[in-house]
Parts: sequence; C-alpha cells; structure tokens
Amino acid sequence: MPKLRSLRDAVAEEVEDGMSVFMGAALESLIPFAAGYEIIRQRKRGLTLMTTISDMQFDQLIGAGCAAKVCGAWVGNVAAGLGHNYRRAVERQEPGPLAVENHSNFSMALGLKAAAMGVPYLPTRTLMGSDFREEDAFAGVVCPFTGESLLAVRAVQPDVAILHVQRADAEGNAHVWGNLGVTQDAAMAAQKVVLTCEEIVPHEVILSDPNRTLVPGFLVAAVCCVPLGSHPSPTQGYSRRDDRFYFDYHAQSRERAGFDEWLDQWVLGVDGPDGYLERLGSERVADLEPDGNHMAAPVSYGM
Amino acid sequence: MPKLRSLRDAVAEEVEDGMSVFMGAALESLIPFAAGYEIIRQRKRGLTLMTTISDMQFDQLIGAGCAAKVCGAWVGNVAAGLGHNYRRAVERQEPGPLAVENHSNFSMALGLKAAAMGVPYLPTRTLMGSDFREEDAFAGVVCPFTGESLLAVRAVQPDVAILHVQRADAEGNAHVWGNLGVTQDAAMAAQKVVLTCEEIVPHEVILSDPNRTLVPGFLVAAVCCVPLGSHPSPTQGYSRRDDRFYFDYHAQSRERAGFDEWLDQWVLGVDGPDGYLERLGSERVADLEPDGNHMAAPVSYGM
Amino acid sequence: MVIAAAREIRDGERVFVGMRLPLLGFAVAKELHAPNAIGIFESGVVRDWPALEPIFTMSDPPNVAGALFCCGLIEVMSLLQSGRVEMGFIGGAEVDRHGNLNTHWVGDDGRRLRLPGSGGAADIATLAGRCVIIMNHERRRFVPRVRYITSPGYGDGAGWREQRGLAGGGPSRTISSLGIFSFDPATREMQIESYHPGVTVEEIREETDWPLSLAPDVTQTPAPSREELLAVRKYDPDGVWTS
Amino acid sequence: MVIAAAREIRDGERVFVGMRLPLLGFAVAKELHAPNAIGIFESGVVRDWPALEPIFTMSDPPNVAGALFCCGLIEVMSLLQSGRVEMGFIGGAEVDRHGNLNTHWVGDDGRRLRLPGSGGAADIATLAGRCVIIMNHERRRFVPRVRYITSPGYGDGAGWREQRGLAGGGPSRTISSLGIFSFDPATREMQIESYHPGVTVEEIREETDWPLSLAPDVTQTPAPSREELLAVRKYDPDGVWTS
Repeated sequence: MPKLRSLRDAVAEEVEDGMSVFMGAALESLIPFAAGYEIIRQRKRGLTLMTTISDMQFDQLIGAGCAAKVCGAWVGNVAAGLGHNYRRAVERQEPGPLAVENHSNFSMALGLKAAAMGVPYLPTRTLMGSDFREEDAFAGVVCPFTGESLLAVRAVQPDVAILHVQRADAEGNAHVWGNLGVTQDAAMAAQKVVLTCEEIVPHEVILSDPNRTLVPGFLVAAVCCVPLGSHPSPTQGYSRRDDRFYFDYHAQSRERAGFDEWLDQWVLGVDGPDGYLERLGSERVADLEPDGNHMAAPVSYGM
Repeated sequence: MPKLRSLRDAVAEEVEDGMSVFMGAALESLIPFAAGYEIIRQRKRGLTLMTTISDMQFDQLIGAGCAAKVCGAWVGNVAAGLGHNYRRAVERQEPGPLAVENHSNFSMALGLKAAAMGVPYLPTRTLMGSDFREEDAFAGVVCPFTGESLLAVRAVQPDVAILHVQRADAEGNAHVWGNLGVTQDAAMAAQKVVLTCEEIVPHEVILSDPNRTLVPGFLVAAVCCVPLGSHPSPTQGYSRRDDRFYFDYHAQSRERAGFDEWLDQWVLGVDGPDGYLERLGSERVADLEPDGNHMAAPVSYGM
Repeated sequence: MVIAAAREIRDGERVFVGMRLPLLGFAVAKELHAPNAIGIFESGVVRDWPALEPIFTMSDPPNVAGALFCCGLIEVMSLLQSGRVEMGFIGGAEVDRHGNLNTHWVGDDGRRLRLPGSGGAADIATLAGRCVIIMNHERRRFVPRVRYITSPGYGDGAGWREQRGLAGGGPSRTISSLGIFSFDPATREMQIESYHPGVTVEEIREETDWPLSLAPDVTQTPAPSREELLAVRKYDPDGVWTS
Repeated sequence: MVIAAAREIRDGERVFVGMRLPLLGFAVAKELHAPNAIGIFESGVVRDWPALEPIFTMSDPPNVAGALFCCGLIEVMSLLQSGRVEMGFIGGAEVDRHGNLNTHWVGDDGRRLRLPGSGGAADIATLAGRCVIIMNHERRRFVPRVRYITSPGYGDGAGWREQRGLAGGGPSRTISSLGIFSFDPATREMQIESYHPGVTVEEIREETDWPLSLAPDVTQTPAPSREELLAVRKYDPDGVWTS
C-alpha cells in the first residue's frame, strides 16, 4: 500500500473502531482537525482519544459519538471556555457514556516519552500533591540511589498518532517547526503515525535539513496532503489561527441541537477537505494567510 | 561579568581544579579541542572528565596531567586506535593515577537526561548483561506496573559542559546543527555551560529560527568566539575533519617523550587559538573548508 | 489584575506565563521593571520579549515567531522540574484557604459540573519556585476546602508540601478581582494583604466562603501608575483582556 | 569481510551500522540486494543512502549531509530500546564461544591492557533484534571465556539472556577474517558455518582457543561476485578498508 493516500483512504484503512488515537500533540497549534472531521464522517466508534490539551477537537469527536474514553490533561475550548459536548457526555452520558483518565501535560508527555524510549515507565517529581496521582496511570517509586519518593508514570502507547505538519515527502519523512509540544514523542510512542501536511515536497527537500525531520518515515503508515488541514488551529508559516471559528462553535454547540447543525454545516454535509475549504470561502481562506517576513536564517550542511 | 569572553578568560574563570567537565557531546564532531588546549595551558588539575566518546581529546588532557578521573563510554582515538596516554595512566599511573567509571553511550546519555529532567535516575533495558552494570552508577529497579526488572542509571550532573557550536549571540543563545549526540542533554544537565562557537551573530539571527536553538542563554555562563575551535574534529558547514592530525598524534604519542613534543608543538608553545591557526598554516586551514552546496531548504515562521 | 500580575514578576526571573491575563502581565512587566524576565510556555516556547501580536493561545504563531527557543513540552517541563523556573501563574475554578486549586469538578445546584482539567497547572503548582494564583473573586470560587485538588497549594496547611515531597515552593500570592492575598508563613493560610481601590475588606470577606484573616499592615493595593496603564494599552489596544 | 557483512543486511531492515567495515558493508548492501535498508548511527543520524564521501567516523560531515534524520543519541537508542532496529554490527578485542565481547581489558604477557570501552556496543548487543560480530581472527582474540563482558552475547549459554531480561535477540553470526560462524540454537555456542576461500577448517581451529564445532552443512563462503567487488570498489576506491 502506498503511504501517500487521500485522507479518506488513510482514515478508512488506518483508524479502526476501538483504537486509541493521539491528536493535538502541539497543543493549540497543528491540530489535525481535517482528520478529526474525516473520523466523524466515517462514523468511527469506541475510540480512546489521547492528548495533552485537545482544544475543541475532542469536543467535536465526543459530540459526534466517536469516543468511548478520553485520556488527557485538558478538554475544552481554549479561547472560549468549557467544552459543551464533553460536559454533556461526562455529566449526562449524552450522546453516550465517556470514561476519563486524567493526566497533566507533563505526565502525559512522560507517558509518551516512556513508550517512545521503550521503557514501561518514567519517574517524575510532578503531581506529588494532586488528587489525580491516585489514577491507575501513576504509582509511587523510590530512587535506588537517593531514597527519594517519586511518581512513576506508566508508558502511553497510542495505536495511532495523527499529526499535522508543514511538509512531508511521499515516504512520510516530514519537516515540522514552530510550536511542537509532544509532537515528536507522540510520533515515536505510537504503534503507527498518520500525517496530514500542508504540502508534499521532494525527498531532497527533507534531506537538505535532517535536524528538522520529525521522525524517519519508517514509523509513518500514511501521509495525506491536506492544505489548511489544521484549520481553525494555526500552522506556523502556513496559516493563522481562525479565532472566530472557535467562538462560533462554542456558541453553537451550547445546546445539542445547535451542535447537530454545526456538524451538518462543517462536517457531515461537506465533501472532504476540498469541500471544507469551499465552505470556508476564498475570502476567509485569504485572511488566514500568514505574513511571510519571518524566514529562518540560512544554514549550511556543507561537508 | 559579560558572557562574551576570550577563551582564556572563560576557562580561567569557569573551570576550576577538581571540577567535573563534560566534553565531546557530539561524539566525533564538534569536540571543543581549543578549550581542551586552554585547560592544558592553564594547568588545571584533578578534573573529572565526562563524555560519551571522547575521541583523542581526553587522551591529551590525561597525558597533560589535568585529569583525576574519567567517566564515559569510550576513550581512545577513533580513527587511529588506542589512546596511549589513557593506557599509560590506567596501567602505569603515568603521569598520575586515573580513576575510571565505565558507561555505555546510552547509559551516559540517560544519566545526563535524568539530570536535565531534574530526576535522580532513569530506567532502561540496556546493559542488563554487561559486567559494568555492577558499577555504582547503576542499580536494579522493578517497574511498578509490569513487574519487569530494569536498570536504573544515576543522574550525571557535570559542573560544567563545554560545547562547540556553529553560531551564538553574545548572550549565549546558540544554533547548532548536524550531528548532535548528547549536546542538548549535556547543556541542560550541567550546572553551567561554556560555549565556543564559529561565529558570534546578532540576537535576531537566533530568534529567526528558535527550533534550532540549543538551549536558552540563561543556562550559559560564557560564550567564546573560536573559529575552527573544534579542529581537528569537524563542524558541519564550517570545517572538515582533519584526519591526518589524528594519525600524526597517534604515532607521536606512542611514547611519552613524543607526546611531550607534541604538547609543546601544538599546545604549550602556542599563543591561544590564534597562534594555533597560525601553526596549522593557511594552506591546511584552506583544506578544511567545506564544500558549500548543502543549504537547508527555506523555512518561514510567518505568523 | 493584569498590573498586579506584572508586579509579581521580578527582573531576570524565568516565569511560566500561561495564557490570558498573565500573558499580558508578562508583557507589562517586561516593558517596565523586569526587562530581563524570560517567559516560558508549556507548549515548548521560551521568549525574551512578548508575543508580536495579541494572541488567544500560547501556541499562536505570533508567540512562536521571534522566540528564543522552541522545543518540546518535555524540555520546558524539565527546566521546571530541575528547579530553574522561579515563578509560574496558575488559576482554577475553585481555590481554598490553603491555596489549593480545582479545575476538574465543581458542584452546581447539587449537580457535578465537569471542568477541562489540569493542563500544565498541576505541574507548575507542584514544581515552580513559587506560584501566583489569579482568580475572579466570587464566594462560590473561594471555598474552605476544594472538592478535588488539581493544582496543590499548601494542602491542609504547614508542612503538608514538605511531607509529600513537593519540589516547588507553593503559592506566594493570590491575585483576585477584589484584592491581593498572601499566605501566613506559620499556618499557610490565605490572608488579605491588600484590597483593590474601591473595594473594602468587608466586601472581600463577603465574597469568601471562610473567615479570611488579615495580614499585618493590610493596605490598599497601589493604584495603577500612568506607566503601567500605558503599557497595558500598548499590549491590549482593543481591551480584549482589560476592558 | 565487507562483502560478508553486506550479505547479512536484509532489504528494508533498520541497521545500527557503526564504523569501519560495517559502514562499507551497508553501502554495498544498499547498492546490491538491500536498496531499502536504513542505516542508523548512534551519534544521532539515520540515513537512507550511504555517506557522500569516504569517512573515518560516523560523525563526519559526509555522513550527516543528506541524512534522513539528525537527532540526539537518546532518540536513536530509543528506537533500539523499543525494538525497532532489526540488526546491529559490533566488534571487540576478544570474543568467546558464546559470542560475548570484551572491549575493556585484556591480558598481554601477564599485564593488563586497557582498551577504549563500550561506546554504544554494549547497548546494541543488549537491545538489537540480532547482532553480527565482526572480528579479526587470532587465537588470542577467540578465547573460551572473555575476561570481562562489555557486550553480552549468550553469556554462559542457552537461557542466559532470557534469565537476565535482555531485550534483544543476541548474536546471529560472527564474521571473521577466516570464516563465518553461527550459534547452535540448543547450546548457543559458536560453530563454523563456512570458511573463506583459501582457508581450511583446521586453520580456523588453530586460531581459535577452544574446540570449535561445525555447523551442519559446513561449506566454503561463496566467493565475492563481480557485482559485489564493483560495489566495494565504488565505495572504497582507495582501498582504505579493503586493501
């Protein structure tokens, strides 16, 4: 199977009902919203959604009935407030029950790092006084050298990590820059990686700057060219944040009926990523264009 | 005290007798040889030299009588063979006794990473069958989740890490690229960092590409402009490896008398980094010039 | 509150800034009394000057362009865990008399209401040299004991942090919409340090669900200076955060 | 030995290459039967094609320019530790009948002689899917039991690795200057699989300090093909490694 696939094929073939799916690795930027919309359209069910801070993407997936569980540090709408679907699911089991495993940003990052490194846990000093240190993901350990009490964080190995990046080649070798969060840890921790990217570039572009490479392509199962695939979240150098989209969603999703309308308008009634851009309209897309006067200083790998 | 200083001042003021000094973080490239020569000229004593693979730098420091202990994974001359001074010190206490703490590359990296992260140890699966797992730096631990036996590596926190980088600003914010080894871990693990660099650049050059930054300047105590400061080891984009220098050193240092001559010729009888370049000669310096047709593809941080 | 937050940042300090008001407070402090302060963002960004445009989240492109260091979340949290971050701002839905914060669950008319969770706040509360809590002051938010500790303050009082091995120093102050509060060194209990101009101690006590004591020398919060107001306008020209 | 090393690399495998002969073996394998092999270097380099010029160390600029991925040592060792590296090459000053290697100390006329140490070899020996040992064949190097285990093989025989919790599979073959050796699956003892052209089993036994047994179907190592020789010449035109 070629790695370079349509988003529809990649989600159909790589995301299965019941899987654990890590998204939102760069916190509020590079969120693979387009992939989330595709997961909703394909009516995937029983997913364990994993994240640090999901911003409003998980609220959408929860409202659409795709999730059985959330494992993460924060679920809501960062600019606008609480996640209404998240609340409805946890408080009223609507549209279905939702289990929650609480992490902090750091503990989730350590869980991914443990899996990325191939060890079953990593020790930390964080969360020693938090009530959620009682969750199953944590256990007390003692340093064999100093005798200090520490917290062990259990390895977190998602079945698939879906990541949005700036550019990738057809083999899944990708360049990513700007705000990274746990992007590399998630890519190395997951059983497999699905990338969406702003552009597909020749292999030589990747090889020209190997320090910018996210992970080698042999960890990547699929790569999909989805310009503005992080909308409404930003992609450094490619797209600004569409703040209004978050506030509109927050207002519309306050009641279930409003959310259903939103879902029809932006996901179910839309024909894939191209249809989504059409619906956004050329003017709004143009507004997302970043200002381009922030080029990285040249670097030579001359030998 | 300003951070931007001459190499002489930086070594005089930041490296004290008896300190632990990490060098050779990028394995066989970016070795801060010029800083090592300055340590020899200033007759520092009783140092604990820390490294992954030191290549021949540690052999020089050991022969010059600067070291009381070596803590690392490999000491020798990578291209040419054994380190004669290392052997004389360990086997015959010449010029003085030398303690050795054995690591592997991975265990040393994990020790640094533990210190960088602020935890007293990290668990690993490596070295489970090696005889040096009995050293004090290692201890058995059991995973509280899976019950697996693992090895704990004790945190390694050098008093100072000396690192050679491509470019830095006057505040010690540096860009480094190419072969990195444990460069970032060493910088974050050490109590303080001393940088030598190929060029001092304006602050704005660093800010133009923050993903390329080694560590924020607040971890850096001193930065010294020392072009070819890694000679004879290479600096990607700035200098090739001077292979002949390694073979010549290996032949000359076979006997103690030959090493003393080498030391006079290249270190003690040389007036700092500028004098060293003079001794190398303009032709040899020109031969080290890299070929420049390997520019990184452009990257925009446009917002 | 923005100006009070700015005043908490000392020159040269490394500060976990977070979002919303502290972000603006960091910009104001840099402009006035703390030009060498460094802002750290848990998404993996370290800055030595404020974001280039007004932003809604720490991951927004103007907070990344022109940064000093972009790395992973692990790296900035490692700076925190290794004791190299002097201060961090945190908030929550509820705070209690010992400065514990809750952002997981609150009660609302007998019903449980699910909140977003910790994010990085629990990490900062556990590990930063000291923390500054920022909260809107309402009686239902200032409770005797939080229902759930997301971000630990002083637990149930003096000695609690030490006993549990918390590495950071705990909350140094709470800045609310009504006043500024310190923690009694003996009991680790929140106490009124100053009331904002136009607010009385009685009003503060009315909006607090436990009997708040007074710090010695309780006074009025100094009014914003002209320079402080100008700096706020500069970084929040549209009054998004300070209207 | 270079060609024998190349033959050990299967197409599509991730290989911890190391330096000297295996570096060249990787280039030859990529050229011939394993075009999709990936080379991993412990300094933090991952390549999908050989270095651009002949090199002496894995950190040399021609091994970095045009790489697929440059990262930290921790990242490539993490790939190894998490079981994603199928094979690694290792060597040493001494090897014993169970494939244990020593690069720390050897005896020389009753005196101890200090060697450089592990580098990354102990990590690869512990963690790689399988290892291939490359050694010059001399009696003082092929010993019944190494004095010190730097890079573990099968310890004292079958079950030893499993009992100690070693994650990797252990040595699959030894390539020496005289022949190729496998490990008996029942005893985990090294045995002659093939002798190089011009070498006899007796010569090999003479240069080995324990009674070496024979694998079933012991045979002569296939002579280098024309294609293999051409590929070696292409990547080592001056015969630095293969003269």
